[in-house]
Amino acid sequence: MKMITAIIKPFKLEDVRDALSELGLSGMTVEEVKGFGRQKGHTELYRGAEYVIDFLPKVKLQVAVSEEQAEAVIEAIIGSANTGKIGDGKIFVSALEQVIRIRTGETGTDAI
Amino acid sequence: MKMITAIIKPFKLEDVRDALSELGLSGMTVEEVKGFGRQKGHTELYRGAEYVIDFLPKVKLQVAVSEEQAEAVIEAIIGSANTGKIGDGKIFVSALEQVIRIRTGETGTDAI
Amino acid sequence: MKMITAIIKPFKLEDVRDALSELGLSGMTVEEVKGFGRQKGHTELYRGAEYVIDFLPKVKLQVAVSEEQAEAVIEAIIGSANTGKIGDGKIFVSALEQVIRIRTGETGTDAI
Amino acid sequence: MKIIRYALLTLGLLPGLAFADEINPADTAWILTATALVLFMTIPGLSMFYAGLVRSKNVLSVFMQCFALTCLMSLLWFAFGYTIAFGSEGVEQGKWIGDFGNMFFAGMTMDSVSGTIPTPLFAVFQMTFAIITPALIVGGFAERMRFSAMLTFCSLWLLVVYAPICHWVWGGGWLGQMGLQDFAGGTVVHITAAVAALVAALVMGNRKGYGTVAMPPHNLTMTVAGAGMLWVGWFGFNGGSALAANGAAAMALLVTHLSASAGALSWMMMEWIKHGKPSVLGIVTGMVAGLGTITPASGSVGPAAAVVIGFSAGIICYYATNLLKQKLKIDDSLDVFPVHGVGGVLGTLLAGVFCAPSLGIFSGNGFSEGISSIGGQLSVQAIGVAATFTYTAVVSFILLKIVDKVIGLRVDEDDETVGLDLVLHDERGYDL
Amino acid sequence: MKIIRYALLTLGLLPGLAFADEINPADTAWILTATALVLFMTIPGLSMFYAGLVRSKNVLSVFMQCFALTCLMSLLWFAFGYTIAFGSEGVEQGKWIGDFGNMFFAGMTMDSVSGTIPTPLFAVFQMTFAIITPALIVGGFAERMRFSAMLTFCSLWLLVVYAPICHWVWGGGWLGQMGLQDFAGGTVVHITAAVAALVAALVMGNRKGYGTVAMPPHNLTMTVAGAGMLWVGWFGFNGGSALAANGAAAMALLVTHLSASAGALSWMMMEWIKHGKPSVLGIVTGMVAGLGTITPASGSVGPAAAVVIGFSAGIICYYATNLLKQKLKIDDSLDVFPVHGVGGVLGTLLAGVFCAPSLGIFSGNGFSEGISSIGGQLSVQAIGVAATFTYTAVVSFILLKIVDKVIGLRVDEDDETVGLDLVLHDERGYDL
Amino acid sequence: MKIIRYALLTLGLLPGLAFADEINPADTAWILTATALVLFMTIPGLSMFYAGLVRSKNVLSVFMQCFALTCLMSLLWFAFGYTIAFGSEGVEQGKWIGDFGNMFFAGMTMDSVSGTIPTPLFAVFQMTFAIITPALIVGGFAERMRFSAMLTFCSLWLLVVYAPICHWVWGGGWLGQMGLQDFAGGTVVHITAAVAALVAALVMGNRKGYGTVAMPPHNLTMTVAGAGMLWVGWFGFNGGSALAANGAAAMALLVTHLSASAGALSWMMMEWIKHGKPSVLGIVTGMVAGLGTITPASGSVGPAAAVVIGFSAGIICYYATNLLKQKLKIDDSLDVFPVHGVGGVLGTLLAGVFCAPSLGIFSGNGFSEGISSIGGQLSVQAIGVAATFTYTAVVSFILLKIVDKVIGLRVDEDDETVGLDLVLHDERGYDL
Ligand SMILES: Nc1ncnc2c1ncn2[C@@H]1O[C@H](COP(=O)(O)OP(=O)(O)O)[C@@H](O)[C@H]1O
Ligand SMILES: Nc1ncnc2c1ncn2[C@@H]1O[C@H](COP(=O)(O)OP(=O)(O)O)[C@@H](O)[C@H]1O
Ligand SMILES: Nc1ncnc2c1ncn2[C@@H]1O[C@H](COP(=O)(O)OP(=O)(O)O)[C@@H](O)[C@H]1O
Repeated sequence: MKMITAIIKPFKLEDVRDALSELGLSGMTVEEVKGFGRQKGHTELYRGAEYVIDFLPKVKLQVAVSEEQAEAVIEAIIGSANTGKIGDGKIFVSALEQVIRIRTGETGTDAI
Repeated sequence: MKMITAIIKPFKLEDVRDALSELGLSGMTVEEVKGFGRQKGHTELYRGAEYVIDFLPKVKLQVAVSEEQAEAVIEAIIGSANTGKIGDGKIFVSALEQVIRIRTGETGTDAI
Repeated sequence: MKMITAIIKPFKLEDVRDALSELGLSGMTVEEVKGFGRQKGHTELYRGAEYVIDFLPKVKLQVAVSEEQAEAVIEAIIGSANTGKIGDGKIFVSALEQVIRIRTGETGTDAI
Repeated sequence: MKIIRYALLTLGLLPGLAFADEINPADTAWILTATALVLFMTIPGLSMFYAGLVRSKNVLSVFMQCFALTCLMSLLWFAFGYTIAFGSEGVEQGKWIGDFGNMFFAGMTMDSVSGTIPTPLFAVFQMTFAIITPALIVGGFAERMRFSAMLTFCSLWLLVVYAPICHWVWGGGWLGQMGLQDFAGGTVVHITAAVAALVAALVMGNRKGYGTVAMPPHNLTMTVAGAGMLWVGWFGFNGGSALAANGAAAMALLVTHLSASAGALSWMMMEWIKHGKPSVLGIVTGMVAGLGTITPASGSVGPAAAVVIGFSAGIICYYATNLLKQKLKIDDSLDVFPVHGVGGVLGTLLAGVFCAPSLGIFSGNGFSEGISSIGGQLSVQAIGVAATFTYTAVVSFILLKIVDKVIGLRVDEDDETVGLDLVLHDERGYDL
Repeated sequence: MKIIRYALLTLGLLPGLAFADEINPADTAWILTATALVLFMTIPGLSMFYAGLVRSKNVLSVFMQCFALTCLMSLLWFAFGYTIAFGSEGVEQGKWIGDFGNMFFAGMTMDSVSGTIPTPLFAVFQMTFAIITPALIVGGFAERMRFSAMLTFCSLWLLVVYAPICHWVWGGGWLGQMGLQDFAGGTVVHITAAVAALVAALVMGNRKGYGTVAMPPHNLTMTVAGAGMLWVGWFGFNGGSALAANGAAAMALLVTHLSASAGALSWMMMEWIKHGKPSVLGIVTGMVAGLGTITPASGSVGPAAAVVIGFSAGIICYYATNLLKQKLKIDDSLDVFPVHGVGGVLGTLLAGVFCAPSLGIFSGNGFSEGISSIGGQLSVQAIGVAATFTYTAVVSFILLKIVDKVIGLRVDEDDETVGLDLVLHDERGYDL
Repeated sequence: MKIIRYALLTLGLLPGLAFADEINPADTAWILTATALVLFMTIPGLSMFYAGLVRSKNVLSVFMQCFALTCLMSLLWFAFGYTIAFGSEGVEQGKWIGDFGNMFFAGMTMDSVSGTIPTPLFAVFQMTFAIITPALIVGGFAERMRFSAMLTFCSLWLLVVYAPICHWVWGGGWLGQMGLQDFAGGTVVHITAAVAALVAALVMGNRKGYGTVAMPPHNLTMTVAGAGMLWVGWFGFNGGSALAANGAAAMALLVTHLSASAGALSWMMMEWIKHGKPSVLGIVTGMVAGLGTITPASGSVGPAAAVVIGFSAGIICYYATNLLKQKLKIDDSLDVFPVHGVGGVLGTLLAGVFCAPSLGIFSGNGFSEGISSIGGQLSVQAIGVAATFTYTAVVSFILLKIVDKVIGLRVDEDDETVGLDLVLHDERGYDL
């Protein structure tokens, strides 16, 4: 199994979720994170004190999938999160050794 | 070493922590996340505008453990986070190549 | 490729970021987390009700790097996040099978 | 007292001609307080009420709009607005606008008297009304309007919509002369603001994603705190409109309170019946409906009628809100029109009913001079509603179109996505 | 003035018989303001104070309870409460309850006079007291009560507990006649509310997890902002209870302020000594203790006595809070009883001491008519405390049991875990 | 009236000698209200304004400082402060400090009269000024001062800086006698607080990381809500300083409002020009500048002059803030000096110009007795500024050094990193 982690623009979350639903994937876990990268931040001014804020609000989305689904999920995320502008984010793929559903104790792809 | 990541119901955090303490594990890292899954969300109504909120507040808990501890930790989490109702969450297990304690530079299981 | 995850003290974030910048790394993702560990928490008192708060605010920082960079990045984090006091945090290293830049579809180290 | 007040207006005496050359210190004490209360309604009251309802990324933009309007409308009122609305002492006031003798408060000293209070006090009390009215409009175009366009539109609007209508009703103009009962601003304040908000919502179009993306309030605790402040401040708004510390002020305060309570509860009841659960946002919205609706009637009616007025306000504004949002799909973002507009119309009409002196426990304080039946009074009230509604709609539309051409009303799409706080003000509301 | 007031009460003159047929505009101006201030205490004051203390998932439920009570108690006061408490003009008032001549404010017009102010003003001023008293109870059953049960219980409670006791003390009833000095509501407001809260906490049981799970306040900034509003509003509560703009009002305001200050500091001092650090929640709680305690005494005592009263309030209520929480483990969730109840008892008794005219710098405004010693006054005060305490405890218990049977007082366990905001109101407080 | 007031002060009549033995109920009504409004400025107003500006980890420490000061300054004012500033009735007041006859308000009863209001009311109204002045200083040393050191310093400061200067200007002392026009506290309040804040910032040093680490406000919604409360409360501050409900109070309220508006807009304009965008924090800071600056002048000038004063305040304080922060790199953390100090100086001087009776539309209420030219008045104003500035600077410096030696002014570095809320108070502001 794979854990697919995507860092995306917050307002794209709905679109990505819809795209994943179409693949029949309804489970995922989402966090609010701050991203640093090539995309420029912004300036804030408070009574003459200027701060350059480099971090940008991003959403981190994690989906555990079976090997077979991985490719399709990645495609779906790219397709739905892409705006063509810098800062669209990244997808990280790593191996998952085990998945367990707490309620039932099911393991492996059954637990996803 | 393994990284054990559990998505649980927020009000179960205390129980899980206690269960892990009993195993002699005191270190862990916790985040507030939003979960999408089979468990139904709720409806919110604001002046005639009804929103279905699918995401649910969950807690994500990460514990780095040695190979030997992994099984016991997983059992402990299942035992303490289980309510038998949908939405109890998942446990994800992945490999950890290295752990380092920043303060001392210790590595491997010593650093956990 | 490696995913390097560091749990550090919040007020060290700036220093760590600077240290990574010096290595030519500008991308990273940051989250606010709560840490439990050896470092003691604090007591809060509300009208005679005393609560021991064990968790401590920490920052979790994730950087995807190529194999070659990994060592230097770890060194840089240790160097900049270290205060010598308990609770300085940990670094976790795990394998990354794939990285994709959403905007361009680039993969591998090109995508970092 | 209300009758005295209408009489004064009819005679063009207030404040055109001071009918007393001595102030009453007790009336002065109360209107000093009432002025503070009405300012309190806008900042922080209304600004918190509104700001809690938008998304977190636009929270400061709403505060900024309310705050900047408070300042700018004050200076415009000082410069031109007041004299357009009320003219100057000793000058016979015309039907349409006041004379220009009080530009920059030129004719006003510490010793000037209007009615029984110092003229500077009358001017600043009225100034707080000239502040909150444009601030109410903010709800119609929230989360998408350019700040500069907002300032420009509201400035023009104050001078060509609010000030003249204020003259018509309270400054000795034609509606007041006709006997329109609008004690504290059902037409002058609520209808004008709400119609402008609706027109603005239509001209500007819906927020990006409206109807598909969830846009829940980001901080209802702020909204409900602001709602409490509005209620408290409204005592100054309606009670102060008696311009004296007397039985009329007391009764205005009492009926205001009862109508707010009834409106809140009837809206809550509607939600409980229709949706199964009552909500905080519902109850406070019903409160505003109850308050807006009693406003024109607060000098005309008694306590039992106030409960009826409030109760019907909660129900009717509830339906109006659902209609606008679910059927017409108009993004009057913070529901200014269905609450203040529908409430203002309803209240102005009901004032014409419940002012009647012979309705038993529902009796009020009597018809305007020269009017002797509910029908007669109602037709005057209807004319007042129709005139202010139509005039505001037409002129607001024209102003918006002009400002759109010259400056552009909306921020661009990407900026709307990022949020107005960062884009327009380089600030964020929260960094907790 | 206080003496005049007690005299009036004793004679059953207020407002049963208007003793003047003309209002005093200055008194009217001040009571108009005081009414706004007392409403301000409940919304937003108390609701913010309380809401900040609960967990984030229940924040709106607290606001909702305070807000809905504000509305519902107002209408009930209008319909029945006022006439139960104060009856109607020209009718000799009985010992136990008022006559029913003022149901739906039937006998009240703009020109009615009570004392030196318009009757509608007296009625709405008293209405704000009838609002805040039930709202105070909310602290006892926070985070677990069903909304419908809450509305039902408080409605019954207003009519069968609050209104009669109000009559006993202020409406010409037996306690007032006996010479009880309770200027602004130590018995009528604080003891009744606090005893009801304690009984509710006992009948309903502790919150799930109480004592094992941490339940820290979710937003102390909200609580301390609300505390400031309470302090400011209390000037209207105590100062307005003079029902006139005179030296008595001024002195009431001054002693109120001093007692609040002293209570806050002595509670802070206790924490500093016992725990090593002073806390924000501690200082504001001490302030409330100081305010609640001076309330009955605010028409009786002078400034130096007020400092003593406030100071002892902070210390005694501090110990009472710890006792209830740590020893008795009663989940009076927001500490209504140890602060308001203990404070109300303490203040009512101390009023009997410090009203004495011959205590040097600690002298007060004198004993009630027919009483000539501290002992004599104290025994009247003790009777007042005992009577209101016992009556409230018994009747509240019965009402709660009835409501529990008919509707059910508590939400179920799972709902308590999820939180009342979502479960009862389909809303969330924050979406930052 | 202002003239009457200055005359009274000059003659040492206020309140040293009561010139009337009967209170005016209307004046009493207004000053009761004004007292509530001024307290409202500090809690919750100023405390929210300030607390929103610090970092989340220090939010409660700021609330705690403002709240504890409110309480402690009140008791000190009661014990010694009032009598140092105003002395006691029937005693000729000296040039430097009042007589000690009113320690613990010993000579004060419900029937005492000062001017046309009850003495207890005058005392508590002035008490609210003695509260807010030290509370303003909090902005200078925010986020790093020890709580105990703060209490000690401010207590000493109230008695040896504020109370004497208050006597000089308002209590019958030398500056008042000389004819200084300071209606509501440009020198007494704003200059003293701001100079103390600047000295404290210099003595204590900058916050750790100042200039390198970003320290943005953690909650601007709180700040802007507090700003609205400050504005509203300021009506009581300046309007109440007339000590009567009359034309002078009305005019003071009006000019206060106009200056706030103008100051807010001119600061906004500066940001728009210099930075390209106007900010919420900018507009509210300009408002405070406008309010602080009009304060001394609010009894002296007319509406047109008020607009000029406010407008220049916004611009000059804007530049002063940038100078202090960017060039001098002084960490007067919440900008007390450049806003209140510069504004206080500016306003006190401009009062000397715009009080002139012959400036056409910019005319004011006349020079002080015995002065007949702008030059003459200006030199008195300049002496007032110089004297209060210098005296405050020197004595504050000495006090701070003493407190630093005895207690230590700053928390240690690690504690500053963790934040004062946890370290000093064992609490957190938010747990959302
Ligand atoms: N090496 C990295 N490790 C972890 N996260 C990264 C890394 N580089 C970028 N990110 C995340 O991806 C986001 C987008 O990256 P950015 O360089 O701004 O644009 P792009 O995705 O178009 O390359 C960042 O805000 C950050 O959250
Ligand atoms: N495929 C997945 N990848 C990542 N997280 C998941 C996935 N499926 C579920 N989750 C997380 O687990 C939580 C519980 O899942 P859900 O389907 O609601 O119930 P259950 O755990 O009983 O199967 C979700 O809220 C989500 O946070
Ligand atoms: N086994 C673990 N798994 C995951 N995170 C851990 C683990 N142990 C510690 N941590 C994280 O590291 C932080 C610091 O750990 P702690 O034991 O306090 O000090 P130190 O880093 O000096 O060993 C903790 O607050 C927690 O966030």
